[in-house]
This record gives sequence, structure tokens and C-alpha cells, in this order.
Amino acid sequence: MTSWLVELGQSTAALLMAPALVGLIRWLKARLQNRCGAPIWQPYFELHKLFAKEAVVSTNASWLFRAAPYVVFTSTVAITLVVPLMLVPLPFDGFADLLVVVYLLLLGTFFTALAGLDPGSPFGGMGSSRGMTVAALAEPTVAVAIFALASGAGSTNLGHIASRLIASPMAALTPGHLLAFASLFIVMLAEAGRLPIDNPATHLELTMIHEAMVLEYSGRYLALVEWASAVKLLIFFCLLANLFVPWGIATTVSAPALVLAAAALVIKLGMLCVAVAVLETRVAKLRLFRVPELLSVSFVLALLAVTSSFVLR
Amino acid sequence: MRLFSKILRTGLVTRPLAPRHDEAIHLINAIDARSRSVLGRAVAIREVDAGSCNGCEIEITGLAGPVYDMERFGLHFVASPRHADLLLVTGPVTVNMAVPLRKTWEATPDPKLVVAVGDCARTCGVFRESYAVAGSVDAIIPVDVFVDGCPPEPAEILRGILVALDRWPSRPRPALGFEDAEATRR
Amino acid sequence: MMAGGLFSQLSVLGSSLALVFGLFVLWRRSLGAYVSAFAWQSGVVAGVAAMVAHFSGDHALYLVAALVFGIKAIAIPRLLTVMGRRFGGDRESHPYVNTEASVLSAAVLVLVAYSVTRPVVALSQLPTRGAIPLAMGLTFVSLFVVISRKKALTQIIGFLMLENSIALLAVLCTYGIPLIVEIGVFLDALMGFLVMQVFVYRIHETFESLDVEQLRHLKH
Amino acid sequence: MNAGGAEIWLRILLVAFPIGAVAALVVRGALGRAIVAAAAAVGSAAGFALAAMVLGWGEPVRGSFAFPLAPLVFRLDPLGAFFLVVTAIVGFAASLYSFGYGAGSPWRVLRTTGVNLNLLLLGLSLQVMADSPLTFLLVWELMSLAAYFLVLAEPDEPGAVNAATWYFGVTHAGFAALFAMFFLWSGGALTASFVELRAVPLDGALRDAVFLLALVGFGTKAGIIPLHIWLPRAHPVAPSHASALMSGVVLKMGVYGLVRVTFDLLGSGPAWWGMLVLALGTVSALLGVLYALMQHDLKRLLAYHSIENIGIIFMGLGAALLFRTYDLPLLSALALAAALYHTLNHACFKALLFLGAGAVVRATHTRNIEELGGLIRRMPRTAFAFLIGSAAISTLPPLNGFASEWLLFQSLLGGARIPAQSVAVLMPVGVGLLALSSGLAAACFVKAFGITFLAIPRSPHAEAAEEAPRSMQAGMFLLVAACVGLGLGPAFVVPLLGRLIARLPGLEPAIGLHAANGALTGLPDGLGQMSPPAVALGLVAVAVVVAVVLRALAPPFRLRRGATWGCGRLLQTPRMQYTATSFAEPLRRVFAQLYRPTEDLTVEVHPDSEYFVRAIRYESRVHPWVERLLYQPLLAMVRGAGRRVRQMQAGSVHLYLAYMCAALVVLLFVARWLP
Repeated sequence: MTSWLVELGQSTAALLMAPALVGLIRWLKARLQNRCGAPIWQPYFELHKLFAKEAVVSTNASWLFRAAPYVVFTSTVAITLVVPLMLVPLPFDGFADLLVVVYLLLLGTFFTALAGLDPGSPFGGMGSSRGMTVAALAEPTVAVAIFALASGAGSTNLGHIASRLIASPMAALTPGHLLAFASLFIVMLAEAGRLPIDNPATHLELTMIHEAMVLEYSGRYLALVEWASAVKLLIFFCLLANLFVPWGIATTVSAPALVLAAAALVIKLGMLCVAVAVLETRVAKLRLFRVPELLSVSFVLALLAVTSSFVLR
Repeated sequence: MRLFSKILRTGLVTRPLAPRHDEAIHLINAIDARSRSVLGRAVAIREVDAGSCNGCEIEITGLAGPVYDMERFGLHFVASPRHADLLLVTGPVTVNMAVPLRKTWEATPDPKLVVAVGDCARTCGVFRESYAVAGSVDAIIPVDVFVDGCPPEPAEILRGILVALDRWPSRPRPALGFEDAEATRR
Repeated sequence: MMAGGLFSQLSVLGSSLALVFGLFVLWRRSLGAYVSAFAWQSGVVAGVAAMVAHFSGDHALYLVAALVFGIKAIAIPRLLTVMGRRFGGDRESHPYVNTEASVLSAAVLVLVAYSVTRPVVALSQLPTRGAIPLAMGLTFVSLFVVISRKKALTQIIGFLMLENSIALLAVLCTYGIPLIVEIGVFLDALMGFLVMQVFVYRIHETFESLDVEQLRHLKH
Repeated sequence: MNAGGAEIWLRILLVAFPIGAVAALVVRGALGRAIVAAAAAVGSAAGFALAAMVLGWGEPVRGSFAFPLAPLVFRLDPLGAFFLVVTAIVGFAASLYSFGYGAGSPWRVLRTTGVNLNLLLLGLSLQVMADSPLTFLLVWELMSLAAYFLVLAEPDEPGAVNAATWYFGVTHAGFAALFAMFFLWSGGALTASFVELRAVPLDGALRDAVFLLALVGFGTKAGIIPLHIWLPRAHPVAPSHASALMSGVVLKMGVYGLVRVTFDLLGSGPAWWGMLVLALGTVSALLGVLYALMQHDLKRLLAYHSIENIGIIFMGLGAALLFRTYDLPLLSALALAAALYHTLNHACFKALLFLGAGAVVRATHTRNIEELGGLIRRMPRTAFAFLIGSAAISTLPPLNGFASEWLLFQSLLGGARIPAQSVAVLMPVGVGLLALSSGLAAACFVKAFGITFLAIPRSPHAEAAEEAPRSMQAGMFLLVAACVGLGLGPAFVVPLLGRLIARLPGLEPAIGLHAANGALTGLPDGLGQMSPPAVALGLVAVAVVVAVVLRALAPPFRLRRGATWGCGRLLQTPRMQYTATSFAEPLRRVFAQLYRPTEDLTVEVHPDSEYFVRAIRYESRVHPWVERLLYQPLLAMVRGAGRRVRQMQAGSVHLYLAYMCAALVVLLFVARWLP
């Protein structure tokens, strides 16, 4: 019973924590640009403001445009129920595995892309087209990385993978694991719309991917979409942090273990934020047609991960 | 590597604004407080160039730079008027930009504010009575605040934004020593 | 046994890294990136050699590691940078095989390397045997770089990486060939590099470019 | 028949379809349509009942008929019954749909469609019961001919005759391969039952030959690349409910045949069998979806997706063969279950999509999606049905496409356990390509649904569209229910499949494929577990919580309608919307080496100054060069042979007599020298 409570509690916490992650990356980037920057909780103010604002919806748009933010938000939030955050194993572990997570994310992308097409604006269509291209090309890397994780841990269920690694912590340092981590990191950049694949702060329609799809949203719809993308980033960070380096996660429901786990999680997420911020300061956005090259590199890394240590022991 | 060592060496360059603008510093603290209460301390700005010579744009670019760093007050530029709370309009409105400007205003969800930047936005400046100019900004859309200057300094623009936030209908107007935009409107 | 496990893991890790740096050359386009990838790769190879020396107790390998590090991770990259500066930033913008296809071919080559080295790996009892396919894969990838790239400097990098991969293979398969041979190979590589450098000057003087495709015109 | 209940259903099935076929010939008008549709629906329902009984018992039902030349032997075992379920579900939906779809069609078209729809359903139902090579081949021919006439049902449709000819040629080439296969196998005794066939000892080379012939024969029917040439031509031109049946069920007979021959009758083979099927499946899955992306003809796009999904099914079959070779029966059963499950799922969602496309075509009179748009307002129900179908084929949870691909992923992930390392190394590649094809399918269906149903109409046709009649909606929503139900119910389907797979030789451990608590928990040899009902429940629960929290905490919601934001452009016209071509452009560039598009750019400038451009014409085409590469030489060869044969046709009676004489002599010699 308590583990159920922890499960629901940690999902709620993740939901509430996600905007801070975006805020932290922005703050770090501001500091790297020698700026003062907005405080970490700035995204909360933005969400609060957007919820209070009126929504303008195109006259061309259908019910799908208005339903899509709820679908995207719901599917993304539902994923947090199975992602290991602080405690393994979770009571919901057996209900969904890594493949379900990946395809639920695809469900969100699918509806965002449809919503991009719905108002009939050329930008939305462009964003949908690019978003789906990137999502489709990232898919093989994810699958092969899952192959690597699953054949290492003997399961595709997230809690199981994490528990297996906790049991033998040195396994996290095998080359296969490191390569799989690298490949998933690239995929995270692509899926969460970070540089060098997509610039979340761009104002130029022609360079947009995710922004172009949500260009028509306003008010509450925009708030839901933005929040969902923050949660998506958090999910990817948690996957990277807790499937590859699950040190510190609580394996029993006890207060000290959970506090330790929460601290470990915050530290790991902070480190990933630093990595992303440093990377985004260092690199420029890739031309759209060089993105497949990057994704093919990540695919090869994932393939190497599988072959180098899991298939051939 | 070289990049990051340079970043480290440079340190934080965002400064409180220059001493002669101490009223502006005061203002900026005020922006912080007020925009929080009005728009939840997050104001999304859509910049519309309605036909300016780009002088104002250069100054506006300075807003986002490390020295003025408007992001620390929760102000940021967005890509679509649908996401915006405040329109920052520059230039005399040319004939070709009149309808787009109007459409931009219509596309912005309520509540919204309009700040017209630069002398041209108020008086059309040297472009006045040109065959290509449709009129000042307030001839096309309701303006909350004009920011004077050719071009105005970034600090002035920030001041204009503050006045606009201040003019928020639901709030009583605090008595500040700045000229009332309504009064200066032609 | 724990040490053995660690040894084999580290050797696989080292070879994987060397291979990843090889892939870098297929992905990136600027000479600077190539040179640093090569330098890092040489560093990794030196590290693997030193590690093998540590675990096998064959101290001659330390010398090899030091040589690799000194010559390939420091000296040659310096020279390459100087050459690159002299000839301008000639980017590898249109290789014969485009980047995605190159990277995916590299994946295929690595899989091929796995299947061709299977008998060797099966025979070997060394803890380093798991890394042999990766080193072989690096050999193939370096050859592919030489084949598919147009600029002379890129080809030189490919050649040097080939040399790296052979050194890596030697270290992994047999814990290093006799020191004298090893040094001979190094000198060979160095000589080859110098000869190529001279050629590069000549090519550049003749064609005002380092595009090897221009050499076709020599026929006429 | 050995069971009373089953016999009744079989009789109904055998009577209903012919009644429908005859009624189509005799009765005109709405009454005729009603009788035809009702007969087909009753027959399908009877088929479903029969199949359900057999699946429930787990024991086969037998029967035979006297036939003028040879006895026809029928036997419905659970494997056949599973495919009968596929036929019955799609058949039932298509029959309902056909009633409304036919309204307004000329009598000529209605007649052909009605007769052949019923004959096709009869053929499909009997196909899975055939228990001897002769019966199998005869029914096969009945099915092929009915499908051929369905392709030709609207001969005025551009490309219909060409498509029908391709279909006829290729399907008969496949028939020849099957005939040769059975002939080789049984040593000429085509009336032997399958049980006797199973006992025939075959030596290595002959077994390989039988396998290859079966692969070619069933592969042409299933439409795997490179034997797919007829499929994207034939499916679009048939009436839509016929397309649904052809894509949903007729292709699956190829799968059925391959499963029957390689798993049931032939037994375990060398590793290259599985590798070959797996490779063909992977290539078909990837190329199918890639060519689908480039299509702007809605039905042709769906046809290419059939190639993709057949590829996915073949990947499952190939993996199952491979695992069986390496003595991993549970993984093999898992892969086979995934393939069979995907067969059923693909039948449901592809039929649904074809029915939806038919409704669109009927309402707008165009299949070109560049001329569509905005239909979600004019045809909301069709749009909803098509959306569900699109989501299902894009493998989105919790719909049925995801359930079966999840199983397939699970079995392929087990590939790391294959002892031969050079084979095991290839499994992650297969996994990656499977994921790529599912991602591309999602991109393709964003395009298909988005351009067809969303935004502003791009032509007057689309503006004037009206919602489909009720009967058509009923057909579609039946399949929507099937898609959702099958997506939520793998815990029910998988044990069923486990039981029927366990009857196949060498796969007895499949009986262990079980499920607990509505979840696919602890799949033996599977790597993971998941529960579609729990996923669906989780989604619904989160949605409810989100709705409640928003209502309670969020400020009141205000909505205003405004023009689409187009950077303040004066005018927003339908021509400014993103088109299907531009949507697919990034992927066309990414895969340019594969597509090898031909591009043609003409710029017309003002005569006085080249800086004033008057018109720009850009044309780009993607021709499946695989088809050209393979089939052009073949066609040239056939034509050359035809020319040579024509030279023999001198028109002289004496010459013909001489030919006959020579043939007789040759035959006698052959008879003399053969044992």
C-alpha cells in the first residue's frame, strides 16, 4: 500500500518538478552566456500565466486541434507512472515496459503532428513533417538501445532493468552500457527538441521543429503542451539517469532510503542539465538534413553497444 | 575548451544598469513586482517591425543580450503572437504592414498590451506623409505606451514595458513620475 | 578472476572507444575534428597498450604505449594541424559516399568483422579476445575512410588510423609483437607519413587543391 | 462432419454465399444489394461461429464432398479456424459496408461486385479448410479468379485493366509454383490428404526446393517484395470493400499457406530458411513503408502499407523458423504468435482504413489526397474511424497494432539467445529496422490522415463531401471496435494462439504461452511484460485526474476563434497549406539514395528580363526502381519469347498437324525413358 502511495507521490512530484528542469537548463545557459538569467522557477510563472489567458483557436481547426493537448499531456504524464524515479520495484512495473514508454511518446508526437496540420498554416505542416521525420529516424536507435538494455538485464521492464543494475553496480561501466547511454543521449536530444537538432528558443519559423507544430496554440492549450514537453524531457532524463546509473534508488520503502533516493535523483538530473546546457552552449543547430547523419551515428553506437557486449559474451 | 575558459574568465557581465539611470533601476525592480502580479512575472513579447529602419531593432536586440538581460525579469521574446502577452511594435506603419499588424493584434490572446517603440511609431518620423506609410501605430491598433527616442535605449524600452504593465486595467494606476501614454497619444 | 573480468572489460571499452573515434571521421567534415579524433584514438590505443602491459606483466609494452602516445597522439597531430593550416580549411564536403550511408556501412563492416574474426576469437584464450572484433572493425572502417574520402589529408588520417588499428590488433591478439618489430613499424609509419606529406605538397602545388579526384587529370 | 453444431454453421456458410452470388445476378436495385449484403454477412457470421467452435474445442472438424473428377477433402483445424476468423470479421464488415457503398453504382458494376464478393468469401472460407493439395489448389484458383474479377469490377477506372492483367499474370505464376511444389512433394498424388503429405519423407535438396517453391507461390499471394508488383496496382482500383478484403484477407492466405506448409507439414529446416524469410520480411517492411510515404493516391498508399505489414508478419514467421531451427521452441512459438496476431490485427485495421478511404473516395470522387482536406468537419464519423485505423497501423498503444508488434519485438529481443553468433548479431539489425518501419508508418499516417481530413479543403470535391451512409459507418465502426478490442485483449488472444500453435509439430511447448490478470505477464522466454488494459486504464485515469484538477484549480477557460496565424499574410488560401508532397519531402531527401527521384525543373522567365520569373514548374517522381530493375528484363524476355512463338504461327494447317505429330513423338519418347 505504501509503495502505491510512493508511486503516485513520485509521479506527482515528477509532474511538478518537470518545469524546474527546463528552468534550470535555461538558467545554466544564461550563466554560460555570462548573463544573470531568469530564476529556475520562471517556467512555473509562465505556465501560471498561460492557464489564466484566453485561448485563440483557428477557425479552420477541428476538434482534434483542441483535443490534442489533452492527449499529449495525458499520455506523457501516464508514462511517469512507470518510469523509475526513486523506488524500484514499483507496483505498476508489470503493466508497461520500455517499449510501451517509447510508443506512448510516439502517441504524443503523432497527435502533436496532427494538431500542427489542423489549422492549415504552412508552418504547422512544416513542423509536423520535420517532427515526424526526426521521430521516425530516432526510433531504430531507441529499439536497438532497448535491445542492449534488455539482453543485459533479461527484461524490458524498467524497474527490472534498474534493480538488476543495482544488484551488480559495476555492470553500469561495461562498454555496452556506455555506448547505449551515448546513443540514447543523442536520441534524447532529438526527441526532446534540444540543440543541435532543434532549438527550443528559436524565433525563426524556418528552423523550427517542435515550436512550429505548436505555433498555433495559446492559453491553456499552450500551457499543457509546454508542460508535457517539460515532462517528456524529465522522462528522458530519468531513463538516462536511472536505467544506466541506478545508484541511489531506494529498493525498500523507508524514509531514509527515499530521502537518499530523492537526493540522488536531484543530483543526477542536475548533472544531466549541466551536460545539456554545456552542450547547447558549445554547438550550433545542425542543418535539418544533417540531423539524419547524427541519428545514424547514434544508431551505429547502439548497434555497437549490442554487439560488443550483449550478443557476444 | 577555449570557449569555456573564456566564459569563465569573462564572468557575469549583467550589471545593474548604468548609474545615471538610477530611476531605471528602481523601475526594473518595479517591473519585477508588477509583472508578477499582473501576468505572473512572465511576459512573452512578440516584436513586430511595422516598417522601421531597424534602428529600434538593434536596440531591442540589446534587451536580450548579456548586459541588459531582460530574461531575469521574466520577459522573453516568442515566435508567435499566439504565445504573446505584449506586442512590441516599431516603425511607422507602412501600407503593406498595416493589415499584418492588425492581424497580429487580433491573433494575440487577451489580455494583451501594445508598446510602440521609437519616434516613428508615434509620429512616423522622417517618413511622415510618405506614400508608403499608412500612419502611426495607434492609427492601426490601440497602443498602451509609446517609447520615445530615435532609437530609444534598451533601458527606455524596459521603462515603456513597465508603464504598459502598469496600465493594466484591472489594477489601480500607481502614481509614478512618468508621462501617461494616453495623454501623449495623438 | 575479478581482475580478469576487469581486464577484458577495459580492453573492450578501449577498443570500442577507438572504433567510435574512427566513426567520428566518417561523421565529421572538418580537418580539425579529424585530427583531434585521431589524437584521441591514438591516446586510447596507447592506454590499451599500457593496460595490457599492466595486466600481462610485459613491461616492454609500456615503451610501446609511450611511443604511440608520443608520436601519434602528440607529434603527428601537431604536424597535421600545421599542414591543415597551410592548405586552408579544405572541408570534406562531398565524399564519394554520403555521411549516413558511410556510417551505416561502417556498422555493416563491424558486423562483418564480427563474423570474420569468430574463428580467431574462438581459438583465443586471452582475456582480451572480446575486443578483437572491434579492432578488426576499426581496420575495416579505416580502409573505408581511405576509399570513400576525396581529400588527401583525410586519406592520410585514414591511413594512420589503419596503422592504429593494426597496432591495437597486435596488442590484443598476442600482447604485442616483439619490440623491435613494433619500433620498425612505427618508423615505417613515420616514414610513410613524411613521404605522404611531401606528396601532399606536390599535389597542392599542382592542382591548388587537395582533392585526390584531380589526380585523374594526370592521365591526359 | 463429426459435430452437429459445427455442421449447421458449415451448411449455412455453404448455402449463404452462393445465394448471395446468384441474387447478385438476378435481383436489381436496393433489394438486390440488400440480399447480396445480407447473404455475405450471414455467411461470414456462420464462418465466425464455426471458427469459434473449432477454436473452443481445439479439435479439428472434418468433411468431404463428392466432386465430378476427384474427392474434395475438407478439414478445419484450429490454425485454419484462426484464419477463418480473420475472413469472417473482415467479410462481415465489408458486407455491411457494401450495401451503402453500392448505392448509385451502375448495375453492371454491382453485378460483378456482388457475385464475386460472395464467391471470394466462399473461396476464402474454404481455403483454410482444404485438406488435400488438389482441394487446396482448386479453391486457390476460385479465390484468385474472384479477386481478379473484383479488380476488374470497374473497368473504366484508369489502370484497372492493366492492374488486373498484372494480377492475373503474377498470381498464376504463383499458382504454377504451388502446383509444382505439391507435385514434387506428393510425387503426383495430388489427392493425398495433408496428413499423408506430412509423412512423405523428403531428402534435403527436395525439401529445399519445396520450401522455395512454397515461398515463391505464397509470397506472390502475400505480396512480399520482390513479388509484390501486382499489389499496389490491383488494390487501389477494386471497389473499396473488395480492396479491404483483398488487403485484409486475400494476402493473408499467402501467410496461411506458408504457415501451413512450413510449420505444419514440412517440419524444421536449415537456418537459411528462416534467414531468408526474415530478410524478405525486413526488406518488404522497410521498402513498403518507404514507397507508401511517396504515394499521394490514398488507396495506393494503403496498398503499399499492406506490403509493409506483410513484411512485418514475414519477419515474425522468419524469426519463428529460425528459432525452431536453433531449438528454441518457446521463442519460436512467441514469434509465430506475434505473426498470427499481427495477421488478424492487420486485417482489421487495414480493412478499416480501406473502408474509410472508400467512403472518402465515394464522397469526393478522387483518390488523390492533394485534392482533399477538411473532411473531418464534413465526414466526422468516417474521420474518427480513419483516425483509429491510422493510430492502430502506426503501432500506437493501446490499439491492436501495438499489441502484436510488441510481441514481435519481444521475440526478436530473444534473438540474442541464438547460439550461432553470426546469426544472433543480425537480430538487433532486424529490431532496428522494424522500429524504423513503425516510425515511418506513423509519419506516413500523419500525412494520410492530416492531409485528407484536417485543415481546409483543397478542391471543390472535398468541399462538397458528405458523410457516408449508415451501413458504411456500421461496417467501419465494427472494425473500430475490433481494433480497440484486439488491442486491449492480447491476454485473451495469446493463450488461444498458444493452444493452436502447440498443435504444430515441434512447437508443443507453446501451450505455455499464457497470460495472467489481463496482462502479458511472464511470457515464457519473453523478456518483458505489459498489460494493454492497464495502459488504457492508466491513460483514462490520468485523463480524468487532469480534467478534474483543471476544472477545480485552473482559472475559467475562455476561447476565441480567429484566423489562422500565417505571419500576418493578407490571404490564407488552401493552396498555402502544406501538401502531402512537401510533408514527405524531408524523408525523400533522407532516403534519396534509395528512391533515386527524378526531378524536372523548368523556369519560364519574362522575355525582356530573365529576372522576372513567370512560372516555375517542378516535377519530381519516385519510381520504385526495384520493380523496374526486376520486372523490365522479365517482361522483355516474355515479349521476346512471344515474338518467337508467333513466328511458329504460320497459319498453315499442315504445319499445325506437323507440330502435333512432333509433340506426340516427343511425348512417347519421354514416356519410354521415364521409369
